[in-house]
Amino acid sequence: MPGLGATFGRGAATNYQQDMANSDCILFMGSNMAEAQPVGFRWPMKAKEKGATLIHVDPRFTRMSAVCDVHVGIRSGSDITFLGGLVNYVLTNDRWFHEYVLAYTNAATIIEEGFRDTEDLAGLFSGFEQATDTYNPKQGNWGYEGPPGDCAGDATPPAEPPQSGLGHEGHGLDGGSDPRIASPAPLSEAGRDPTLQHPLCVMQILRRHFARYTPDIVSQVCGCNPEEFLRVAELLCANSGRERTTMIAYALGWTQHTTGPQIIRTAAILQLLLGNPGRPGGGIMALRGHSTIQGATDISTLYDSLPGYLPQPLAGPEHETLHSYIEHKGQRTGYWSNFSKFIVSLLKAWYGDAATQGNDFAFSWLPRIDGDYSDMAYFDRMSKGGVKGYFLTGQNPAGGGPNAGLHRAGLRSLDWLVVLDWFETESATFWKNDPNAPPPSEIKTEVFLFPTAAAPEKEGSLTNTQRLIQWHNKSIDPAGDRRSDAWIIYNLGKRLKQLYADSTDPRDQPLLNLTWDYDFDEPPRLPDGTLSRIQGEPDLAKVLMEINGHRLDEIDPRSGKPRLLSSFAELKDDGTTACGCWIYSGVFPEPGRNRANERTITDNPFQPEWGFAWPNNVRILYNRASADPAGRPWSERKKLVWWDAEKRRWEGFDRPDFELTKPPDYQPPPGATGMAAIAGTQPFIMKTDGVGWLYAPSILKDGPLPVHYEPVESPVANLLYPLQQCNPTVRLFEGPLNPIAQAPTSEFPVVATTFRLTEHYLSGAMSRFNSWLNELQPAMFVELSPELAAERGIVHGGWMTIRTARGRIDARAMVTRRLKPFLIAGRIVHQIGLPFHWAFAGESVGDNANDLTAILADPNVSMHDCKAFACQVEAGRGGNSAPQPTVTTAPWPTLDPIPKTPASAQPEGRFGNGK
Amino acid sequence: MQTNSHRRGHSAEPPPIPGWGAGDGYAHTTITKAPQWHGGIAADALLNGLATGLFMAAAVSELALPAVFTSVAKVAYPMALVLLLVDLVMLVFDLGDPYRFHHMLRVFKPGSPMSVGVWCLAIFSLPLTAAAGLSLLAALGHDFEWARRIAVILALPFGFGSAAYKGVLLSTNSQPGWKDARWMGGYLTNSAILMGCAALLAVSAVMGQAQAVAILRTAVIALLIINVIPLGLLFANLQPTLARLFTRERRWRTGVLTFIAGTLIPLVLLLVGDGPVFVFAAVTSLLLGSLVIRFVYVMIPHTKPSESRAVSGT
Amino acid sequence: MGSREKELAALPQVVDPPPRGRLGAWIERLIYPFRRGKPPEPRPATGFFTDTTVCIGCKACEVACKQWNQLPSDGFHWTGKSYDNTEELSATSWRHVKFIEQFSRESAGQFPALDILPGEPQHNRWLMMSDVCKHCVAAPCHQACPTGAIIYNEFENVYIQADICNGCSCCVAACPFGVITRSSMGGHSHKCTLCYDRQRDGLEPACAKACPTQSIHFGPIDELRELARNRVEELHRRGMPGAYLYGDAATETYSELHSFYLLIDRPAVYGLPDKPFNQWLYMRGDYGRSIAGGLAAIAVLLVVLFLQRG
Amino acid sequence: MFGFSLSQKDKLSQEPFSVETLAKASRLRGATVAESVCPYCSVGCGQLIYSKGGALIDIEGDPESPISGGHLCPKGANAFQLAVNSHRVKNVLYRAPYSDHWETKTLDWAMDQIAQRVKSARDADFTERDEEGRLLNSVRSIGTLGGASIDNEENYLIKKLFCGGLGVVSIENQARI
Repeated sequence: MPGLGATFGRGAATNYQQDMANSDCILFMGSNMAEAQPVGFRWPMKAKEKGATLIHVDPRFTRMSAVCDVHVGIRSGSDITFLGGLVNYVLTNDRWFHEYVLAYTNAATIIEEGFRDTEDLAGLFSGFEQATDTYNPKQGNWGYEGPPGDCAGDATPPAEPPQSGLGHEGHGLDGGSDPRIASPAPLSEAGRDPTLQHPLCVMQILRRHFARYTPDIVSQVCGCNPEEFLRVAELLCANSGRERTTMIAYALGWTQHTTGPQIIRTAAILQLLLGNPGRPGGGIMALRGHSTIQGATDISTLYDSLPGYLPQPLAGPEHETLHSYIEHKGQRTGYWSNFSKFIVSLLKAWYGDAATQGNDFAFSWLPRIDGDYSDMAYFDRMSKGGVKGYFLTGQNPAGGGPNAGLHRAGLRSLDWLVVLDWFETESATFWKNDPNAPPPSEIKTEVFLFPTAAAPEKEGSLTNTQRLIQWHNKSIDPAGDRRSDAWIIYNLGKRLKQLYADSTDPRDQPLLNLTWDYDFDEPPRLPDGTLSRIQGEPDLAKVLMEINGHRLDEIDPRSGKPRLLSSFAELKDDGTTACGCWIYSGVFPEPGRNRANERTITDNPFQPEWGFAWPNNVRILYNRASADPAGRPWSERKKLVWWDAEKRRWEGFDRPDFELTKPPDYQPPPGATGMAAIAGTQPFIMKTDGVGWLYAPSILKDGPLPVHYEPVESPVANLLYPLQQCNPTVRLFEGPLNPIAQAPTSEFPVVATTFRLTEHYLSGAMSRFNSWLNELQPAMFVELSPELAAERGIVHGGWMTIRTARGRIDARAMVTRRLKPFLIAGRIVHQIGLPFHWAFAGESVGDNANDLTAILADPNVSMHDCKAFACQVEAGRGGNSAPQPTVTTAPWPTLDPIPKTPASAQPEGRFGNGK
Repeated sequence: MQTNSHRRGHSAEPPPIPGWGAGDGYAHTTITKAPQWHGGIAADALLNGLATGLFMAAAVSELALPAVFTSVAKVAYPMALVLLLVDLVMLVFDLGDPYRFHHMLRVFKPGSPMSVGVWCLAIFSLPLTAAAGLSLLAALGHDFEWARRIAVILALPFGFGSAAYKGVLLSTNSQPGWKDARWMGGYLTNSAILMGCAALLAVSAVMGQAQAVAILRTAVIALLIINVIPLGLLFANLQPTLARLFTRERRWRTGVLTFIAGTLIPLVLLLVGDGPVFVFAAVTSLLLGSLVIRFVYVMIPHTKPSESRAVSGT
Repeated sequence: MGSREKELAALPQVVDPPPRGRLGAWIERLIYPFRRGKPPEPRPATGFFTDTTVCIGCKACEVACKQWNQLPSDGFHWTGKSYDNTEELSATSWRHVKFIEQFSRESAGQFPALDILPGEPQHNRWLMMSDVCKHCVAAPCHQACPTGAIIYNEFENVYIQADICNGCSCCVAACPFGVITRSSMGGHSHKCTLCYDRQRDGLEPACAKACPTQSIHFGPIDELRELARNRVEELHRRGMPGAYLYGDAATETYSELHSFYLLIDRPAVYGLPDKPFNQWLYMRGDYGRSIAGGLAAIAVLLVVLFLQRG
Repeated sequence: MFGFSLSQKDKLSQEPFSVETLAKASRLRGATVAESVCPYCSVGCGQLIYSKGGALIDIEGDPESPISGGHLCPKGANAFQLAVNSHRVKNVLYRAPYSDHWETKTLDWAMDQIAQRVKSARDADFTERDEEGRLLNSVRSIGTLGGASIDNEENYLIKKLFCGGLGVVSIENQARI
């Protein structure tokens, strides 16, 4: 999330799962790790064994709360208040890590005159433009005081947000993608006040900004009581400092809010103040939902970002030419000063010889963004009939999309739809199985359902939640016409190239010149030595090599092909290097050495030879901060990397995330650029000023500091800023299919949140066709407190109806004390929890929680808010036509005897089989 | 039979389920699993007793008073054999996999009442068959009296064992009620002899063996009274479980009716007269009562405790 | 190729003899139960130790068990009993994760108690426990089995030989923990095999291997007991006085279990008998009463016979 | 004879082992094993995939993985049923406009059809510059949405073909959702 990017430089988990075992205290918030990532949760359990304290702050008492030491229930959507309260506690009680904060954050930096905080403007920052509901940081004087950075002084009209260069979990490319945002000057040049007394220095702004978040207000907004809050605050402070570290772990309970990035920002600020980032058992653990969410954002199948978090060029003069694009997107200082190398190498990787100095490396061939093409915006467009064709590659919006009803309406209004999937999911059968849709005879959409290969039937790499790239090998051939997604995309590309073969139209040149040769050199074999039966499968190792990058001007004698890059340090911007995704450089450093597929166990606890973590196989980001400014570990107990005075280089258990030979006492000369501008005491090398940002002068579109706004749909008024109910920059998608109950109403007085069950996966496409999982959680249900149940006459186990502005669903009532009413500003507010796994296709079907949710987008990454919305509940069924299973249950995966295996070794559970 | 049959498919309109938040979790759920033995086993228990009882009654009587009982015994043995075969067939088809009935003979396990029973029955059936066959031969005029005597003597201990194991099988286990039924064995074996004598009495009556009838009538009356003792003790064993499972009314009704049918009526009838009609009525009533007792007993673990106690409210 | 898992692939797999003719198969069927070889050499006794205090109720053990043994799904039935939709151990569910919600009524609508220090348990608890066959050292099911289908294998695990069982259900009636049932598919009794086939090849049982938080420990029973007792002391030190072991040692009425548990509430709450009792302690007496009842009747008969002797 | 003690030690070989029991062994012997990664969540647990004669026979955790140490969650443990599943589609299914049923089609036909669809949509809607004269070179009438469980290389190919090759702008992923 940009929340992390804006603060630390990279929008990725700072630490890795195994490191959680080294924490002295872990705060889980917006995460239900034990249920969503059970195997990852073994590391926190190890920490607990060693005496660490596990804290769970969550609206629901979950299976994780059950094993945590402390559980504090707070109302969904009040996270910033709780965290803000912690920040305030740390500041007012002087519990912050002075040396760390002074050296490694921008606490001392002075902000421009004229900046106005939400304190001064009743919930708005300076620079708000009513007309567009967006901020103009330039007008708002968000920047650092002192000479502005290179990219300043841009005065193009506000483009339609968001063109965040961040992707969902992107790098914090300073200067963001909003051309109006100035990139701050290096710290060396910006004004500083090491005494932290200057009224406009970040520390003072911070103190003023968070002064409101008192334990009392926290209690009133969150619904926990002050003692609970203070206990958490005390635990965090007591477990931070030189000797101890605290980690904060979050997941979609934070991201799926209209203030998601800002929630994460608040946590990041808290961690910087406590001095935890970059240290063992510290930092912020972002827990992703899926096997390669991280990879999908790194490689970026996101409309606004090219591989490696390079922003997709925008429509308009500033991105018309490569030069001006680099001018606007690149940076003068910090690691992003290498921007030109990344983009040129990408263009070379895509267009090969057709990309030359002469034609700007074919930069003009890249499509420009002239609006919001994010998933929700596009489906909104689709539902209004603006889209012809669509590809779904293993995605199920008809079941899992926010406001799934709108998503289905979108699919119904397509001309054609291509679905690549294993099962007949909701998105493949919306035209016949949707109980609340018009009959097929009224649905025009042409649907192609391609059966795809399962994981064991194909190879490729996945990037897990800790940026670790792991290769999975192919085990058997897929049966029938099943093919890997790669096969379908690759051969589609080949066919299209044929169709356009004789075109001379310039518009077709990108396709015709696209490098597209991934055929196997010799026919591929399966692990058992037999030849694969599949023809035309692309060699994904070649794709990974392209992603890793080559030196085009050198031939590797071993392969007779251009030499592979050993790291992105080798990249050039003169067209002599090609690289598909610069941050992945080093994953395939030499022929036949796929580091993602390396599985060597060493005695190094970081296991650096198991898979490859970007960047440069670093396992704990910004680990320079694990040593004090002089380069000595803060403490023996928390030793990670240090400056070795003899060897004159950085040493450590982990690979230092820093220039290996830059001494701690290095000070940049005036006017230094690139990495030379980063001092030896500045761990956050992706930042222009090399330090962690307590105050974010750029990147985020809804303010340099986090502010508590209520969710767009909330039964509660904003107690902190009564004049500003919800995020002023939030984007709504008006339309009959997406009504929003904005103002607090009595019509929808109950807070609803969605959640995940261990036994199911997302919309259920990968779990509701599986009888072994279905029997464990066979039906849609809703969790609610006995108090709410009594109030509405709802019976445990009986049916209940849940209504929102979008629609109504029926579900079984799970009346449990694991949910409790909250006392919000003197009045009781009820909350319910809805698992979002069910829909109308599969062995186990049920009403869909996502038929209740809305599409509305946070301004930074177009993220919806499925974690806090308003609803009404009643006893009994609402009379929906209940969906029926679309397939009959298969108790056994198969009853075929295991080949080449005697009866004595056949599975015991296939009763009567072979006996 | 299907272990989880009640859990198949989707329930459209679910019944309200009592909350699960009371904190005592599974404290009110029945832990053990019922063996799914139903009416078949009750009937089997009756047939087993009748067959072995009839044989033993005949054997004991013949050996003690050959002059009076030989002719009756010669009819009783084949009858016992038929009853036993019917019983064995029932046992086999009560198995989950009848084609594996012979696996029972794979081992002999004194610790397993079923194993003991099966072996007793198996061995018992051989001399019994011989005795029955020789009895029929005798009817055809080829009488090998000494041989039949030997067969009968050989069969006696195993016949007794076949009768004695059943109650132990039904009390040496963890089923609610059964596990407390210390006197089940005592009752079953006792009532086996009772039923046997009763059956023999009926046979004698049909054959018009006045002396045999006279003797057996006295014996049956005595046994009817004696049998009340193990029955009473068994009932005492079961009382707590029955109280948990059934309402007071139902317990009384069943109890009284079975006592009347199984003990009083036969007693009265036999005291009143000794004509075949009386005897038959008495024997039928006795068997009926005995069957009901066995049926109730077998059903105990298969009966759900009354809901109000089984669940806990939120 | 480090792990045992990978080494196995290299080992040879024996192959069944070619199928016989119809008659041959029929004869084989008759004599099969009587074929017997030399039992393997005893190995160190193995078992499970389930530490319920670290169970997160994920049910990985249930699925891992069904996957390895290829057990069928039991059908879908939402019970509303917390997250427990498996409900019971059976011929088709050899692992069963139980959920017990314990929330103080005082906390209704208000705030939970606060006098808890880190490390201390929540006042509000959600107990979870993965249940399985107890592999009793003196197992009633083993006692009851008339076919010898239920054996103690070389690991001293209680194992049902599915090729021998003929479905008499005596074991079902005998088990005081309600572990075994007879399947309608095949008609035989089934239960946890403690992954006998995996142990034979030096692998740990599927459930123990899968368990993410290592709530399920597998190993030599002596080591497990030591581990468990240390764990209990540790918990007592951390202010969990309620923690104790269930089934680690024999009682006067029941043998020790080779699958034992660390619990923090009374056994009944977890659906375990508070005081398990082995009925075979009664068997001798039951036979006695049975024989006495019979002899008494015969005695009466004899008396009558002699009295009536003309 | 009917003696019984709660701690009998002579258990073994009390009853005979059956032929099958004596031969008992795991089905993994002689299988082909491949190192893999769980396709579900983001933890990235190592999995070992066993096959025999081209059929999957078992999927379980890779004990060597420093990520998971051989452990799996219920979904990971279910990976076998996810792949070996009678509900999986085996051939290309095609639904004509306004039709109420699937038709089974050949892979080649379907590939050809979608290539045509993409071409005609692109040819019709490709825009070099918008009315303001800003450079676009984009196609806005078709898009892609990927799941976050498909491989990095597949994501790369999608982005490269659709963005770099065809000029499609709406290329999205679960990552946003």
